[in-house]
Amino acid sequence: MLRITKLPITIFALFIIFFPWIARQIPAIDHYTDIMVFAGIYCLITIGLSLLMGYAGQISLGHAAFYGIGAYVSAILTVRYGLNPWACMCIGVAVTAAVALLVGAPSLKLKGHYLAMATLAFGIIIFIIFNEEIEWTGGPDGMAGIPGLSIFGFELDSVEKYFYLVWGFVLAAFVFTVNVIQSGTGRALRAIHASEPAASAMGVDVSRFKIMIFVYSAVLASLAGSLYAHYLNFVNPSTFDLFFSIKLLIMIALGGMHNIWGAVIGAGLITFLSYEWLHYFEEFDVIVYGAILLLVTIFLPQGLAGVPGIVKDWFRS
Amino acid sequence: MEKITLASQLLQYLITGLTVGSVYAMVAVGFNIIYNVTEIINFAQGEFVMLGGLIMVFFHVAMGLSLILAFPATVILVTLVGMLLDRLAIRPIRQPSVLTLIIATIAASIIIKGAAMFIWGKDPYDLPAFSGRNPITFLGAVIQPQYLWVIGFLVFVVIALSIFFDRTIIGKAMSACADNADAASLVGINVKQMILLSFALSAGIGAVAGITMTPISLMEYDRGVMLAIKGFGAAILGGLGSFPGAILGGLIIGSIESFGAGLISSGYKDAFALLVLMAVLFFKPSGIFGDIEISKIKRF
Amino acid sequence: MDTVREENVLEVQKLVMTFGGLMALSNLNFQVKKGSIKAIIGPNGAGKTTLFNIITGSFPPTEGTVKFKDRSIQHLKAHKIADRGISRTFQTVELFGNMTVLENVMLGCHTRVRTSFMASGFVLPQSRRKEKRIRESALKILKFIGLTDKFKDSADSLPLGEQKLLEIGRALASEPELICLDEPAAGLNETETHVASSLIKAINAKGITVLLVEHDMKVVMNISDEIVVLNYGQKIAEGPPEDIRNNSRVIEAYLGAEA
Amino acid sequence: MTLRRISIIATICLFVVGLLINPAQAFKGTYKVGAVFSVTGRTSFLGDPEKKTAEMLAEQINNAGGINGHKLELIIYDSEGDATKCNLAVKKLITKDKVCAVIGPSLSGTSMAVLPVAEKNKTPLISCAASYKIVHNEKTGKPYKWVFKTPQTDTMAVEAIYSHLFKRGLNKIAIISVTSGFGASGRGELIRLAPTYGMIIVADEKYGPKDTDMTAQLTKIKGKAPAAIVNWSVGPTQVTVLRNWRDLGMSSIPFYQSHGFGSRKNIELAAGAAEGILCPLGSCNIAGLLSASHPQKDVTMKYSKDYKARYNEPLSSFGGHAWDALQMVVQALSNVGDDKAKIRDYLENNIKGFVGQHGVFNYSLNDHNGLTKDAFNMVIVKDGDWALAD
Repeated sequence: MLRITKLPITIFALFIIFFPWIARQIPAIDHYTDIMVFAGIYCLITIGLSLLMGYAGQISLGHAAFYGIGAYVSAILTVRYGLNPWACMCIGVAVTAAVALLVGAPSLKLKGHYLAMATLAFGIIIFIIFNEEIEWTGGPDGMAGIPGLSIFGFELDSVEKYFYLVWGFVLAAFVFTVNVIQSGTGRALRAIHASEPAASAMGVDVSRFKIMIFVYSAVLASLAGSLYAHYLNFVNPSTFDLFFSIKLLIMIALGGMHNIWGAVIGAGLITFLSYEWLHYFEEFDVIVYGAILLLVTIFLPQGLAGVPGIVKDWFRS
Repeated sequence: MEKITLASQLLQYLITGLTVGSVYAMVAVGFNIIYNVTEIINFAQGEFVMLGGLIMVFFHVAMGLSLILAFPATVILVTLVGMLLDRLAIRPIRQPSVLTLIIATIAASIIIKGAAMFIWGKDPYDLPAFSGRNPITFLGAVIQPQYLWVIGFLVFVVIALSIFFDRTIIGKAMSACADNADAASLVGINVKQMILLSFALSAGIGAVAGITMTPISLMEYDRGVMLAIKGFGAAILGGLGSFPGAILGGLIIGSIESFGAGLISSGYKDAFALLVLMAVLFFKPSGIFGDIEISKIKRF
Repeated sequence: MDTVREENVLEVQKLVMTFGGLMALSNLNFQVKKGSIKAIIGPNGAGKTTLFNIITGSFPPTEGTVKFKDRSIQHLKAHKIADRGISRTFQTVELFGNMTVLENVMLGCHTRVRTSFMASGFVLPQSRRKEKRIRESALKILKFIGLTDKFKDSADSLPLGEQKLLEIGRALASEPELICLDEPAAGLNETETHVASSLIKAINAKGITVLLVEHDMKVVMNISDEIVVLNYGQKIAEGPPEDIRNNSRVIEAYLGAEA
Repeated sequence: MTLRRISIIATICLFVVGLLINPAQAFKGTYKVGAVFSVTGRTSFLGDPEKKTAEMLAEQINNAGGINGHKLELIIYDSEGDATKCNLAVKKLITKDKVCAVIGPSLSGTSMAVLPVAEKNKTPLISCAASYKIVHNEKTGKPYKWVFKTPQTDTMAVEAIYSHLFKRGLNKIAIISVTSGFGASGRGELIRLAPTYGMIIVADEKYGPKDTDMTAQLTKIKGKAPAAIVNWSVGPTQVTVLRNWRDLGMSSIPFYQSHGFGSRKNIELAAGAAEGILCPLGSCNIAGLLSASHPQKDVTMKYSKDYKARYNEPLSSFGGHAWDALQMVVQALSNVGDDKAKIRDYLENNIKGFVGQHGVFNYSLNDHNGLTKDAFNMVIVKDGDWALAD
């Protein structure tokens, strides 16, 4: 029931490859490529989060922090020490993995509300650190002058080039994650979600798996953060606040938690809603988010990714 | 201006901490009432506090209702909002799991916040202090009369709740639901009504917290989130479900913030409280008063 | 090789378990012979499930040791004990309802065949080969427990009898030396009970030691080689079925409990 | 709130009607100018008056026949105070809408986030945010080529406050600031400039932008017995600080607010606690108080009158930053047309003695802000209103 077939992935990849070209043909949407860059960055985070929340059943309200750590490590090391951006990205991943391990090991022993609180508190503490350590992070004003990325001297200086870079990362992460889901690891994760005692009685090291997935999702968030920092050439703390963690939750819930496609759909949809389609509602767009989240929770517990299944069932009966 | 002594400073931190902590404690008690009956953590709890403050401003300042009338009117209105929350956001959920319920209450809190912004705008509002603003000096520390109102109302809420749960039939019925919902429904208790009641009750308590804190710190539409986090922290610190724990947790978090800001670093004020909370979670996950096995039997 | 010691696959020595002052097990001793079927019976609240939980590592005992193949295991976590070769089922069925019948059994193979996170993410050939092997052996087990034609169904959708069988099948998939069955016949009708009993016998015939907790006396008397009777956390009798049937203390305990 | 809505709808209707009645106004072509403000979100108190001001000006200019016969088309996007959104909006303005210059954003953070975009696309940008970092490239020590800004920097506000303190002979001060971009930047300047004015900072306290109580921080300050307190924040927290300050019986210590205090609403909310508070304000806040000979008297009076008439709400000083930015672009457009590079050069070389709402601007190669500390007037709250402090 959870087989993820190759065909949709191929269609998805083709869509990504041709997207900038299509956007260029239609003047009304030619800036969509730019928005898609951010959609891709968020997608990278939600893919990991979907594995953590949907498959392994562990809640996290602190992933904005990992996103921020990635971004700030990239920013600080390039701006203050002049390191190579790619090296910074790797260091960011290492730092994030270490932090995730440190926080995850004790946190993931907790369940339900306690885990939610621990990750929430962690996220806020990291946010405060971004604000307070002015000498390192530039404080609330943020840090400017972060260099862009280049590959072998080829500068990724246009929106389209960066688009392909980001979505290349997304596709790689997506395929990797799908493989994990369809392997013994994925099975073990779903087993943990269904019944921890039974999973451990079958020899699944529950806490090790939970921590592993927590670290994996944190690493993806960190990569996304680095990509963000090098694209915008600027970071400031408010990008990584609590509301961003909640927005990630909205993305996943809207897309559908139990399906990896949900992560992609949710991230894409919410990005376009917030950067383009909800301007009409001005600041009241938060009400729209709230309403989406509530309606989806009540009427569409499987999220948008569950709609095809519902339609199929409906036709069958 | 004469320098105040360290002892007076410490006393001042304590007074401030206890006042702020009382508000957190009331939020935490609200969390627990709902949690005990339903095992739901209502992330919209902070919004009740915000609504309490703003609706009170509307009744008392804008409509000119006297304090005696505006106070109950506000509490009743917020209570209704609490009941609506249960009926519209919680009860319709078909597959309740911890995760979906957390998401649903977060969604509700976003909607309530947005609605408040729509009605009141983003400006903060002021409420006159209940009994003037002439500070009382006590051993070199300054106490605003309103501080006493806040702490006083916490005490009142505690006493009223313990009478409610121990002496009244409805209160006992609610406790029964909390201990074993199936058994309760077997003996004829309407569990759904008890859940509704728990939302009403905790919304009412939130309103009281909001009304009493507004004269000190003003009130605007987006206060709820931070209050909810602190209140939730207090509830967890004390042990989810334990009322004495909630009060102690609230007062501890308030005091850590106040002493942390005064003695160590004001920038990291919020971080201190959360760090202590995380430490407690990591080393004694059931909280100060909580016990995973018997947490649900805890009462006043 | 010490053949005398080798005979006992499991040894429980001086086991004590208290919950907040409540004594659930006190000074319990018994052994399980290799290749035998041993049943633990006793009235409700006698401490049977607690004993199971300790043996399979859900929580450590307050005092005492549990030895599996001569090595203490009472301090090990559940998944480590599973690695050592003890597998179990649960009193209230704990299947992975979100997975298919086949996947449930495949998960049971977890202790034997493992793929690393990275290997599975990059679909290395070794991980693909392992996956294929797991699938094949899971299908064999489904055939053994008679659920082959339902391999695609969701585990939740099975009737209770088949869920119980599936849980046993899942436990078998780890190729254990000792399998602990917690009330395998509870809630089953007569035919289902019969199927379950013969399955347990078939398992035993493969050389797997069986430890079971069961209320259905017919099943117990029918299949077990030896029986331990618990009451209020204490062993009141031990021996072959015919001895237990006539033991006065056992009769008293049961009558006292059920009167 | 609803009043604002109604007024927006009314103006839109009026505008539409106006277009219908007078469709024959012939323009030679349009000059496109982009704008990004935080019109909504937490910092809407900045962006909202900026947007209103810019719209009002554009309308006035077009009604008067445009710029040399060219219609001024103002395209405004809302950044919501979010760096990512702001970055997207500016890119959209430059690449899709093809504007010749951008005014805004409203915040230092969002401005920093779009600097590289303006530089890369060679488009002049006049920021409406305070931080000096916007027009100061730390690597070269010079301004960024394409970026200008209109608001006084925190440096100037700090200098105005320190000069005033110095004049009064107060030098032992306590600073307290909010942990937002505005507060952090002001705090940095307060600390940096203290030695220059002989100030000794005895306490350096902070609070969060959503904090509800600063009693602990003020108690600590009280313990240090400073001669004056300087608070740096915007929004509701600066009122809460004041109320706590009064509640703790610290009224005898002079209290200075930053230039963020420039709204009468704050005086009201302080419920009497604001009496005697000092703060530096730009001229447009206090147009009525300026002497007739003050160079900015006329422009500020006109702006303040027009704004009140148009929007039926009191003027906020932040709108003045947008006024200054847009008027400079308009002046450049009328002199050199809509070539981006020419506009930039014009701004750098020809904005001399430009009389704006917040001061008299003189841009140059090394100064893309063009103001001095004289752009601030020290103001005191007296009887619930502003008065010039001596």
